Amino acid sequence: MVVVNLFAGMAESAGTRRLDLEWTGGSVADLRRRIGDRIPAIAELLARSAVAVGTSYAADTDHVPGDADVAIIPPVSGG
Amino acid sequence: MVVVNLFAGMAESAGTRRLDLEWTGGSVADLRRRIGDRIPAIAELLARSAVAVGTSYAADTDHVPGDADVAIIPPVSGG
Amino acid sequence: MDARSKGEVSLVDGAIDHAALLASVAAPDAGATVLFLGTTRRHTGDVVTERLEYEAHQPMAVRELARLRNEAVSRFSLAGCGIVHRLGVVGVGETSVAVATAAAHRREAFAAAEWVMEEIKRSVPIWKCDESAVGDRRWVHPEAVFDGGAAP
Amino acid sequence: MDARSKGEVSLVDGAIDHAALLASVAAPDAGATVLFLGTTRRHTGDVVTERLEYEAHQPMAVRELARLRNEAVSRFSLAGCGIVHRLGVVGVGETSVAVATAAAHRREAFAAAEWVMEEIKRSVPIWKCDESAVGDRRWVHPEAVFDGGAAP
Repeated sequence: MVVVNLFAGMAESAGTRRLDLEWTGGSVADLRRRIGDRIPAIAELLARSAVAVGTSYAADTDHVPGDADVAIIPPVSGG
Repeated sequence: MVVVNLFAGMAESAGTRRLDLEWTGGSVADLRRRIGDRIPAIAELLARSAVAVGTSYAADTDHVPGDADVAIIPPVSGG
Repeated sequence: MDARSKGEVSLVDGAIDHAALLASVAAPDAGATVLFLGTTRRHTGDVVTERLEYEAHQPMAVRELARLRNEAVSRFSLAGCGIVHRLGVVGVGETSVAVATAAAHRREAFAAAEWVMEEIKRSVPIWKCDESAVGDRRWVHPEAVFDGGAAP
Repeated sequence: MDARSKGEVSLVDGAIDHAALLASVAAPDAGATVLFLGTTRRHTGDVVTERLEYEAHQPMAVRELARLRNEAVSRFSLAGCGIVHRLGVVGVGETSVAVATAAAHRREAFAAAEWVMEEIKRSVPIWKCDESAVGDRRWVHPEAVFDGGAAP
């Protein structure tokens, strides 16, 4: 199972800060599709977001292990 | 009589912060010559300095009245 | 972190102590110190802001702030650099972010503080929610594509 | 002086209260505040400074600082700008000059503070005397010809 942590407008649109998804491993791109299918309301923002596996940014081709802790990082607005 | 106020390195070189000079009126350029003749030690720095009559900067061709209060403003180094 | 440079990074929940931040970067060979404070402003165009709320991915934000701090120190030869970002609700006139830089000369101190602020806005996983006086809430996710510049 | 902008200029004999200066420029529509502190540094090349001493033509310096402040407010659309310069002896690590600027956006606040510092060093009748650890005293009068830019 992969844990997906959501923040800010993405958590608000999804109505949750955390998604638990059945997952036996796959690419970041695969995981993006799974998340978008599960919560269409965040698909647009997800496409503009970075993905971190653990606390490291990951490319779409990177592998996400079956027990990963993942964070979706939408465009930032601190300062 | 004109009162000439000196500051910083100019006061130190002249050994005084104030010169009283007999003066019946003339240009700033005239006054510069009078000061340089009186205290040759400050002539070089005087040539690189601005002159204020009262508290307003004056050009070499400006008139200095007989009873003026004058300040010599050497290159600044505040900040 | 360069052992010879002063200052740290942190995320805080309450008011930012900018005097302490300034003091933390002081160094005898720093001739110039710059403090930047980003504060919640009332008006942005026609929009009236009542307060902002900030949220972060805290471990990633701290790590990214530390990376920016260290890069600023080496890029601008700083004697000190510190960054504090506040999270939670920040009212109008209150400070959400503070950056202090200390350098031998003022150009480096100014340039470094500006650079750190640009980078914070570009790459640190912190988000703000704009709450208007009429009760609207809007999380801010700028339209520009996230360029992955923050990736290691 | 623009009645809508905040902050003042002053010459002081003791330590500069930079917290008060910052507070004096605070405004609800300022999203960005910059504080610059110029401090006496120990080393300049091989020269070791023990302390600096500052002297001013006080009425002209105050008037020139006020002119710079007002020009900065209009040139950079500032919500506030304040300048304090210390006179007399300033030890290593102590602040001789402080400039605070407040603006809607950070670029203007940074640019204004840098501009004010450039202009102070160029045109305000204040002088420093560098006193080295070995007891030498040297008034600083830069060689560049005084360009009269300060004249009205």
